Amino acid sequence: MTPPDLPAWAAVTVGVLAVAGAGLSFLGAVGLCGFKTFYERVHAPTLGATLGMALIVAASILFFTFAEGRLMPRELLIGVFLTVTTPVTLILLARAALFRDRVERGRDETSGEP
Amino acid sequence: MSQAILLWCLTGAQALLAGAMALAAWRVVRGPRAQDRVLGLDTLYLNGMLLLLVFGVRAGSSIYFYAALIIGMLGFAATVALAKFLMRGEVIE
Amino acid sequence: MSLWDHHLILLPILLPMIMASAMLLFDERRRRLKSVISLTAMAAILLVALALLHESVTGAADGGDTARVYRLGDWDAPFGIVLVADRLSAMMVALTSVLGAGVLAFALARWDRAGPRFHALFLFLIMGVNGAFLTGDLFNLFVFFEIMLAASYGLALHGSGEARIRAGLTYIAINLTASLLFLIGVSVLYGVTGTLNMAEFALKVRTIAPDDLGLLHVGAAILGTAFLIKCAAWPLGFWLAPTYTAASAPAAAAFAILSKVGVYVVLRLSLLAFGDQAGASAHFGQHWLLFVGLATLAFGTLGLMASRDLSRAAAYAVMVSSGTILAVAGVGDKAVLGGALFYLIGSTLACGAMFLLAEVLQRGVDSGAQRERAVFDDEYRDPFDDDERNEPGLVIPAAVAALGGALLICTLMIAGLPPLSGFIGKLAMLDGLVRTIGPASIAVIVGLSLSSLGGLIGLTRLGVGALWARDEDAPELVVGAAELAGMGGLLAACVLLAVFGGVGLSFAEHTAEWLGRPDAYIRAVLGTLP
Amino acid sequence: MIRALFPHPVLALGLFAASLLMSGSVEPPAIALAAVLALATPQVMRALDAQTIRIRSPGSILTLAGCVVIDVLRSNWAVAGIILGRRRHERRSGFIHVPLDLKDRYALAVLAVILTATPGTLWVEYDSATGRLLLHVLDLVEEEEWVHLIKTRYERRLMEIFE
Amino acid sequence: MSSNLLLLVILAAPFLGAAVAAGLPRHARTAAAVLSWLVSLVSLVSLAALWPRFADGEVLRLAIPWLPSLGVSLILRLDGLSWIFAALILGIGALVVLYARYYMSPKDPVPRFFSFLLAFMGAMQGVVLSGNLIQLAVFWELTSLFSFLLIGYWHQNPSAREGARMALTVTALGGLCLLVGMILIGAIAGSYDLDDVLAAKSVILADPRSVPALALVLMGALTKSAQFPFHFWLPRAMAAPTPVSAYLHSATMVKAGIFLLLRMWPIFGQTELWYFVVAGAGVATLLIGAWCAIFQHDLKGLLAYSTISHLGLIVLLLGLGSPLGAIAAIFHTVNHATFKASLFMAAGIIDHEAGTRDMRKLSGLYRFMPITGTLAIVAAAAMAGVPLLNGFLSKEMFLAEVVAGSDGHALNSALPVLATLASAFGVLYSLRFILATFFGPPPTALDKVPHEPPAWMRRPVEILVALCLLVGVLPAITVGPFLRSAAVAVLGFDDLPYYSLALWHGFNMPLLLSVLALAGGVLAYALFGKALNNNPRGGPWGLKRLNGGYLFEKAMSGIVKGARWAESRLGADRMQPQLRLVVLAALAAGAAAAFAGGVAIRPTWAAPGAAELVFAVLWLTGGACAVAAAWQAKYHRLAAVVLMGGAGLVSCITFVWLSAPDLALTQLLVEVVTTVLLLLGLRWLPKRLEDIQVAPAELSRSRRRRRVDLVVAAVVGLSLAFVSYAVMSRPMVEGISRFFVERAYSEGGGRNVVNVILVDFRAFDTFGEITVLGIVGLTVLALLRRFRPASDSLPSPDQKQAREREGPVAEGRKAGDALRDTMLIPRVVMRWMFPFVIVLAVHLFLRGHDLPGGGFAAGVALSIAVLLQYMANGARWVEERLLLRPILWIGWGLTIAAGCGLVAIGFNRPFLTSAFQYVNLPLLGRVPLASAVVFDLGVVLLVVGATVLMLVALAHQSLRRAKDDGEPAQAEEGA
Amino acid sequence: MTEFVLAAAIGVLSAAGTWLLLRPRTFQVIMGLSLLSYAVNLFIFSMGRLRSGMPPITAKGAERPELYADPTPQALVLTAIVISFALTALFLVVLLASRGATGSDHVDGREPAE
Ligand code: NA
Ligand code: NA
Repeated sequence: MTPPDLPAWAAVTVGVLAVAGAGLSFLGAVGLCGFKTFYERVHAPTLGATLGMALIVAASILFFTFAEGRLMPRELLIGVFLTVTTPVTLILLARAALFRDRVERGRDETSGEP
Repeated sequence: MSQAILLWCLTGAQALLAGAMALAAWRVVRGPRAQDRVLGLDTLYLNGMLLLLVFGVRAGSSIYFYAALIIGMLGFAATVALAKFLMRGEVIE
Repeated sequence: MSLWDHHLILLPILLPMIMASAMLLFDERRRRLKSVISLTAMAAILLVALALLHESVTGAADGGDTARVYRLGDWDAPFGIVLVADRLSAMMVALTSVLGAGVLAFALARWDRAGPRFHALFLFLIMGVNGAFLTGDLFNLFVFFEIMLAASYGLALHGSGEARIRAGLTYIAINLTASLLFLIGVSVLYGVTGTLNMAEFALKVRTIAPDDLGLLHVGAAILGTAFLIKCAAWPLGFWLAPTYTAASAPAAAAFAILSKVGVYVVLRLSLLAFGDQAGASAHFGQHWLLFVGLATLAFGTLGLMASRDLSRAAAYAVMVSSGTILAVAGVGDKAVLGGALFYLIGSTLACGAMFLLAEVLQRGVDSGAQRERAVFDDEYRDPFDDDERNEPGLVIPAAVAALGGALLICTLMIAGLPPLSGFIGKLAMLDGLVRTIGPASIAVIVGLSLSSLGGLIGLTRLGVGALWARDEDAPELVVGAAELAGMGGLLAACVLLAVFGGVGLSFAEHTAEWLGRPDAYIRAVLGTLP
Repeated sequence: MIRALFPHPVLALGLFAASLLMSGSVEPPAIALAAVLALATPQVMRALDAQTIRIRSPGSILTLAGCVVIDVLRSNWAVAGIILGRRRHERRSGFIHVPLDLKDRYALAVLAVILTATPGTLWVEYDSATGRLLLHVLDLVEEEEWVHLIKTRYERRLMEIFE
Repeated sequence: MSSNLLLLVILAAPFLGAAVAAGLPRHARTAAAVLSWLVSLVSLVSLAALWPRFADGEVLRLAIPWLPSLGVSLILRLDGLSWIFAALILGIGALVVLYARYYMSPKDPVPRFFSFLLAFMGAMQGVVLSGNLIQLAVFWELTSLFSFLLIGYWHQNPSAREGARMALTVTALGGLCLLVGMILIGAIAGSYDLDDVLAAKSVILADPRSVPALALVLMGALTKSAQFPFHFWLPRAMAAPTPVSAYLHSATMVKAGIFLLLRMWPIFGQTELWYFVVAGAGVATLLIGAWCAIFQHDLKGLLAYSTISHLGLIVLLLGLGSPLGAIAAIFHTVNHATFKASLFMAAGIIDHEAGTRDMRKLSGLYRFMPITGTLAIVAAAAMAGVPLLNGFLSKEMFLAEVVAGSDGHALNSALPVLATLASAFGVLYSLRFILATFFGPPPTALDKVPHEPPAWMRRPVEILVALCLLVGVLPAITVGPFLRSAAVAVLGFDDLPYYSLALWHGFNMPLLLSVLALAGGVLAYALFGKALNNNPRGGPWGLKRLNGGYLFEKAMSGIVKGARWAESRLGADRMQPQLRLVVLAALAAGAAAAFAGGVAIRPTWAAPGAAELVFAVLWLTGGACAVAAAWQAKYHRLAAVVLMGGAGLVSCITFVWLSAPDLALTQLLVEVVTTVLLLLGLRWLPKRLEDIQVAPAELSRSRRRRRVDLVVAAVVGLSLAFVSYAVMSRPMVEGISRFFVERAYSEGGGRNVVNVILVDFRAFDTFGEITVLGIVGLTVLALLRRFRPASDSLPSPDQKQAREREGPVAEGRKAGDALRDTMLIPRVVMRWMFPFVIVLAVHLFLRGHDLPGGGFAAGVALSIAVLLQYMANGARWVEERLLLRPILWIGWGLTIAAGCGLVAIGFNRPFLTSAFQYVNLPLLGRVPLASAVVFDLGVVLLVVGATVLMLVALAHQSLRRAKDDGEPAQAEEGA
Repeated sequence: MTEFVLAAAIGVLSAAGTWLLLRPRTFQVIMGLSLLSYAVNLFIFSMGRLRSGMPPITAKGAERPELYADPTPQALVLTAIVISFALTALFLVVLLASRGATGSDHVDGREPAE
C-alpha cells in the first residue's frame, strides 16, 4: 500500500514518529488505569493529547507530504483543535469531580490532602 | 526494507493505540465514579482518533482524514455534555 | 403521453409530501387553509389512483392488465428505484385515499385541533402508505415503512394523554424492533442475491444456488416476521388493540390501512417471489401464513368478543381482517384470494368507519383520551392550546338514528353478514374454499364462519350498550355534519361496493389472477424476462 | 467599512487557513472557497456578540509558544516518568491556589489551555471576583515554585499580548 | 303490466316504503301507517295479479345480475309455494299495519317502526321469492336483522334489548350455517340457481358433502323456526310490540324456517338424516312447546309457546317425508298464521285496554269487551282444533299422517300417542287462554276499566277470524287452489298424491284421536285449571331446569368471560412479553428456515496478521463496552451512555477499517448528537437506587426472568453472528453494486460512489429518509409541548441546587457567578469553535459527491455547532441572538429536496433525475456542478432543522421549569 | 479472521442489545435499541462482504469495480443510521412523556404488581 517513492529515511522517520506518539498515548492510558485518584488520572491522557498527538500528526504530515510530493499540513488542523478542545472537557470534568466530592462525600479536596 | 520497517512501525503504533483504547475502555467499565468513566471515554476518543490517523498513513490514503478531524473538532462535544451533566445535572440550561 | 400522465404514479407520494412540507411553512393558525389543502390533496390522490387503476386494468398493448413502471432518477431497474403501479397497488392506493378522505373530513370537525401539525402528519402518513404500496424496491419499502410509522407514531400520540402515551410506548418499541428485523431480512436477501429490486429478486430466487437456499429462506423468514408484526398477526400483534383504542379516532381510523400495508407486502412478495415459478422456494412460508392467519383470526375474534368498548372492538376487527386475509393467502388458491382482496377493501373501510363511530358514541364516556393541559406555558405553545371548543361544528338532527344506521352497517361489514360488501367478500372466499376442500380450507371455512358469528355477538352486545342502553347521565349523542360526512362517506363506499359487487369482485378476482402470474410484473419492471 | 467586512480579522485569517487545510489544496477553487468562507462566516460571530480579539504584541506570541513547547516536552517526560513508576513514594499531588492578575478572558482562556495541555497541571476553577485560580498539580514539589512559574512564564507574557 | 315488473314491485315496494318511512318526521304516525298500508297493498295486488299467470306448476323468473363471477344473481322466482307464503306475508302484513296504527303510542317514533316493519316484510319477500340459494341466505339474514330491530324497538326496556339480541344471535347463527350449507350445496350442484339445484337432486345426494350441507341447512331452518333446542329465543322476543309478535310469530319470521324446509324437501325429504333431525326436533318441540304453554301466565307467553308447539307440529309433518305430510304442513302453516295472528292481536288489545297481559290479574273481561272476546274464543278454538274451524282440518290431516306412518321406527309407533297428547295440551292451554281471561269474576287488579278497542283496531282480528271460519267450513273453495299450486311446487305435478280438503272424512282413527284430545284437554282443565292459574313458580312442571333462555344467557356471558380469559391468556398487554415474543418469533422463523434449507459456512481461515489482531483488540474493547453498557443501564445510566459511546466509537473505527469512511463520519456525528439527546432526557428520569428492598418472591421471579432473557439474548447474538459469518464467508454475488461503481463518475458525476447512490441512484431513499427525520421532529415537538414531568423531577437537579446553596462565598459574588466562572473557559472555546465548525460543515457538504461527507454529515455538524452554543451559553442566551426557526428549516428542506426532484420533470425526465456538468468558471477553472447538490442542500436544511428542533425542544423543558422558579437567567455579556 | 471478529462483534452487540430490550425500564429499552441498531448496521454492512483499504471512492472512472468495497450496503447503512437516530430521539421523548404522565419509568407505565 505504501507508495514506493517515499524515501527510506522518510519512511523510517514516519514509522518512528508514529510509534513514539502511539507509545506516549499508550503510556497515558496506562496512567489512566494506574493512578489511584481521579485528580491524578486526569493528567495522564494529556500525554497522548499533546506530545503523542503531535508526533503522530507530524508522522502523518511527513508521510503525505512525501507521498503526494507537496506540503500536506492538514493534520495540523487536528492538532490545533484537539489542543483547544481537550482542556474544555478536562476543566469541566475536574470541576464536576470537585463538586461531586464536596457534595456527595463531604470532602473538599482543595483544602486537605488528596 | 524501509517500507517494511514503516509497515511494522505503523502496525506497532496501531497495536499500541488499540491497547491504549482497551485500557481506556477498562477505565470506562471500571469507573469507579462517573467522572472516571467520562475521562475514560475522552481518552478512548483521543486514541481512536490517533488510530484513524495512523490507519490513514498505513492505507496511504487521505480519505480517512475527515473522520479523524471530526473527532478532533467535535468529539469533545459529547464529553463536554457528559461533564456538564455531571456538574449541573443538565446539559443545556 | 402528456407530461403529467407520465409522472402520474409519483403523485400519490409526492403530492401529500409537498403539501405537508408547504404546511410547515405556514403558521399553525391557518386551519382553514390547511383543511382545504389536505382535502384537495386527498381528492387529487383519489383521482390519480383511479386513473392508475384504470390503466393497470386496460393499459397493456392488448388492452389487458399491466404494471406501469416509473424509473426514479432515470435509472433502469434493478439499479435505480422504481415505482410500480399494477392492479393491486393501484387498488390499495385508491383504498387509502378513500379512507384518508373520510377520516380527514371527520377530523376537520374538531380532532385536528387536538395537537399541533395534525394535517402535516396525516399527509405524511398517506405519503408513507402510498409509497409502500407503489415501490418496487425492497429497501425503499423499508424507507416508506418508516415514513408511515414515524407519522403513525405522531398520530398515535396526537391529542396526548396518559393512555395514548402508555400504549404508544409499546407500539413504538415493538415497531422499532420490527424495523430492525426488516433491515436484517432485507440485508440478508441482498447478501445472498445482490439485488434490492423486487422483480429482480423474484428472478434470482428462481435460480438461487442450492447452497444459498437456506440463507435466502432465513432472510425471507425474518423479513416475513417483520411484516407479520405490522399485520398484527398473532402472537406478534398485541400492540394493536391498546394503541388503536387509545389513539384519537381519526388516527385510529387512518391506521386501519397500516396493518393492510403489512398484508399487502406479504401478498406481494409471497406471490411475486415465492409463487409456483420459484423452484425450490415455491410456496415458501405458505403453511405458516395459514397457521398464523387462523390464529390471528381466532384471537381477533376472541378479542372482539371480549372488548368492553367499541373502539377496542374496532381494533380487534382490524386484526380479524388481517387474520382472514393471511389465512386465505395461506390456503394459496387464486379464487379464494380474489375474495380476500375484495374483502380487504370493505373491511378496511368498515374498520375505519367503526373507529370514527366509536368515538362519537363514546364521546364523554371515554376516559382514556382525556385532554390534558400542559403544565407549562412557554414559547413552544401552540396558539390553539387554549381553544377548548369541543363542539363538532354544525350538529345534525336525528343523531341517534343516523348513528344507529352507521353502527348497523359497520356491524354487518365487520361480521361479514349480508347484504353488504363484507358479506360478498366472505362469500367469495367461502365459495372458493369449498371448491378446494381439504383440511386447510375446512379450517379456514370454520374460522371465517365463527369469526362472523363472534363479530356479530360482540358488536351487537357493544352496539346495544352504546346506543340502546346508554346511561341516564351519559351526554346526549351529537354528531357534527363533517363527522357524519366522513363516516357516511366510508360507509357509503361499503354500500356502493355491495351494489356494484359484481364489478368489484371481478376486479378482485382478476387481480388475484394477475398476482398469480408474476412474470408479467417482472417483465414490466425489468423490460425483459431473461 | 473594513470593520463591517472584517469584524474579526484574526478569525477570518484562521478560517481562511482552516478552509485551505480542509481542502488540502491551493488550487483556485479552494482559495476562492476559503476566501468566501473567511469573509462570510465571521458574520455569525456578530450574532453571538463576541468581542474582537486584540493582539497588542504579536511578537510575544512566539516567545510564549516557545516556552509552551519546551514546557510541554518537559512535562511529558516528567509525567511519563511518573507513570512508569519513578518517584512513586515521594510524589505528592494536590491543589494549589494561584492569584492571577490577568483579567482579559481570552488571555485567561489561553492560560487555561496552556496549563491544561501541559501534562501535570490542570486548571480547575477560577474565581473572577478574587482572581484566584485553583490548579491541580500532579507532582506538587513546592507550591510557591508553581505560583512563581505560572506568573512569570505565562501570565506576564499573556498580559503583554492581550492587555 | 309485465310479470317481471310485478315481481319486482312485490319485492321492491316494501324496501322503498321502508326508506321513505325512515325519512318521515318522528310524529308522522298516520302518514307512516298509510304509507305502509299502501305499500303492502300494492305488493299484494301485484301478487294477486300474478296468480292467473301460473297455472299448475309454472314458475315465473326474473334475474338481475349481481355477482356473476360467483354465479350469484338476484333471481326472483315465483312458484306456488312462494305465492302462498308471499300472500301470507303481505296479507297479514297489511292487517298488522292497520292494527299497529292504533296500537303504537304516539310518543314513540312510529315512522321508524313502520320503516323496520316494511323492511322486514321486504326481507321476507326476498326469502320466499329467492331463486338463488345465496340470495335466500342473504334475505334470510336480513329478516334476522330487521326482526332484531323490531324486537328491540322499545330499547329502553332491558328485556326488549335482551330479547332482540337473543333472537338475532340464534337466528344469525343459523343463518351463517345456512349460508355455508348453501355454498356447499351450490358447490355440489355446480350452481346456486334453485332450479338447477332442484334438478341436481341425485348428484347432490350422491355427494358425501351433502351430509354436512344438509346438517348446516337444517341448523338454519330449525333455529329460525324456533325448534327445540333453539326454541328459547321466541318467548323472549315477546318483549316486542304486539304487532311485531303478531307478524313475526304467525306468518313470517318463524315460517321462514318452514319455507326453507319445504324448499329443501324435494331434495332431502326422504333421507335418513332429514327424518331423524327434522322429525325428531319437530316432535320434541311439539310436546315441549305445548307443555310449556300450559303453564304461562302471560298471554303472549302462552301464545309464544303455543307457536313453538305448532311449529313443531309442522316440522314434524315435514320430517316424516311423506307427500301428504308436506301438504298438511303447508296447510297448517296457513291456518296457524291466521289464527295465531288474530290471537296475538287479541292479546294486544287486551293488553292495550286492560293494561296487563297477566292472566292471574285478568278475569271476566267478556262483559267489558264482548266482541273481542268472541273473536278470541273463535280463534282459540281454531288453535285447539275444534271442528268447523281451519285448525281442525289441518290437525286432522296431521293426525291422519301420523297414524298412517305409525310403523317401522319406534318413533313412528309412538307418534300417534305423542300427537294426541300434544293436541290435548293444545286444548288445555287454549281453554286456559279463554277461561282465565274472559270468564270468571270481574277483574280487581287492573289499573283501568277495560273496554272495546277502536273499531279499526279490531277490524284485522275480525277479518282473520272470519278467514278461520271460512276456511274451516269451505276449505276446498277457499284455500284449495292455492294449496294445490303450492303442493305442486314442492312435490311436482306428477307426484302429487290424492288428498281431500273435506270437513268430514267419516269416523276414523284421526277423528277418534281428535275427540280424545279435546276431551282430555277439557278434563285436564277441569282437574288442574285452578292449580295452573295459581301456579306460583310460574315455570312448567318438570321442565324448570330446561330454561333455554337462561342457559343461553349463561352461555353468552360465559362466552364473553371465556373470550376475556382467552384474550388475556393468549395475548399480552405488557411490553416485555410482547417484545420477547417478537424476538422469539424472529428466532424461530429464522431457525426453521435455516434448518429446512440448510446453511453451510465456508470458513476461509488464514493465520491472522498483526493488523487483524489489532482489529480483534478493538472489538474486545467495543464488546466489553457493549456488555458493560447492558450491565449498567439499570442503575448507572450515565455510565451506560458513556459505555455505549465507547461501543459506538469502535463501530466507527470499524467502518473506517473496512472501507466505509462515509459511515464512520456519519456515525461519529450521530453519536455526538445522540449522547447529548440521551443526557437531555436523563434529567427527567427518576433516580434508581440499587439498595431498594424487593420481596423475595418477586426477586426469584425476576431472577428467573433474567435467566431466560439472558439465554434468549445469547441465542440472538449467536444467530446473528452465525448468519453474518455465513454470508461473509461466501463469495460476493454479482449484483447491482458493480453498476454503481462503474457509473458513479461517468454518469453520476461523483467519485464517492456511496454519495452518488444516496443523492442520485437511490436518491428516493434519501428523500424518504429525510422525510422521516422531519416527521420525527414534528412529533417530538408535539409531544414535548404537552410534556408534563413527573413531580419528583420538577425541581432543579441536585447539583444545581447544591451549587446555588454554595452560594456567594466570597465578597461581591452574585448567584450564578459560580457557573459563570466554571463556564468561562469552555464558553470562549465553544463560541469561537462555531465558525470553524461551519467551515467544516461547508466542506463536508461540498466534498460529499467526491469524497466522504455529504449533506447529512454537514447538517449534523452544523447542528452540533449550534448545540455547542446552547451548551456553553444556555438556551435563553442563544435564542436572544440566533433566530432559529427549525420547523421552517424542515419545511424548506423538504420543499427544496422535492423541488430539485421536480425540476427534472420540467425537462421531461423522471423525478429526481440528476444532471451534472463541468463548468469553466473564471479564476476557478473547471468546476463540477451536479444538480444533486441542490438536493443535498435540502438534506442539510432538513437535518439541521430536525436535529436542532429535537435538541432544543428537549432542552427547553428545563427552561420552562426555570421560569416557574424565577431563577436568574444565564445571559451574560459578550465574550 | 476479520470476518470472524466482526461476526462476533455483531453477536455481542446484538446479544447485549436484546438483553436490554427485554428489560423493564424504559431507559434500558432505549439503550437496547441503540445497541441493536449498532449491531444491525454492522450486520447490513457485513452483507457486502469485507474489504479493507478500498473505499468505494473511484478514480475518474473505475477500471476494476470488483476491487472496491461494496457501496450498496454502505448506502443502506447510512439511511438506516439516519432513521434509527430519528427514531431513537422519538422513543426517548416518548419515554420521557410516559415517565411524566405515569410517574413511572417502567415500560408499562406502572410498577409491576407484587
Ligand atoms: Na379511540
Ligand atoms: Na494538563
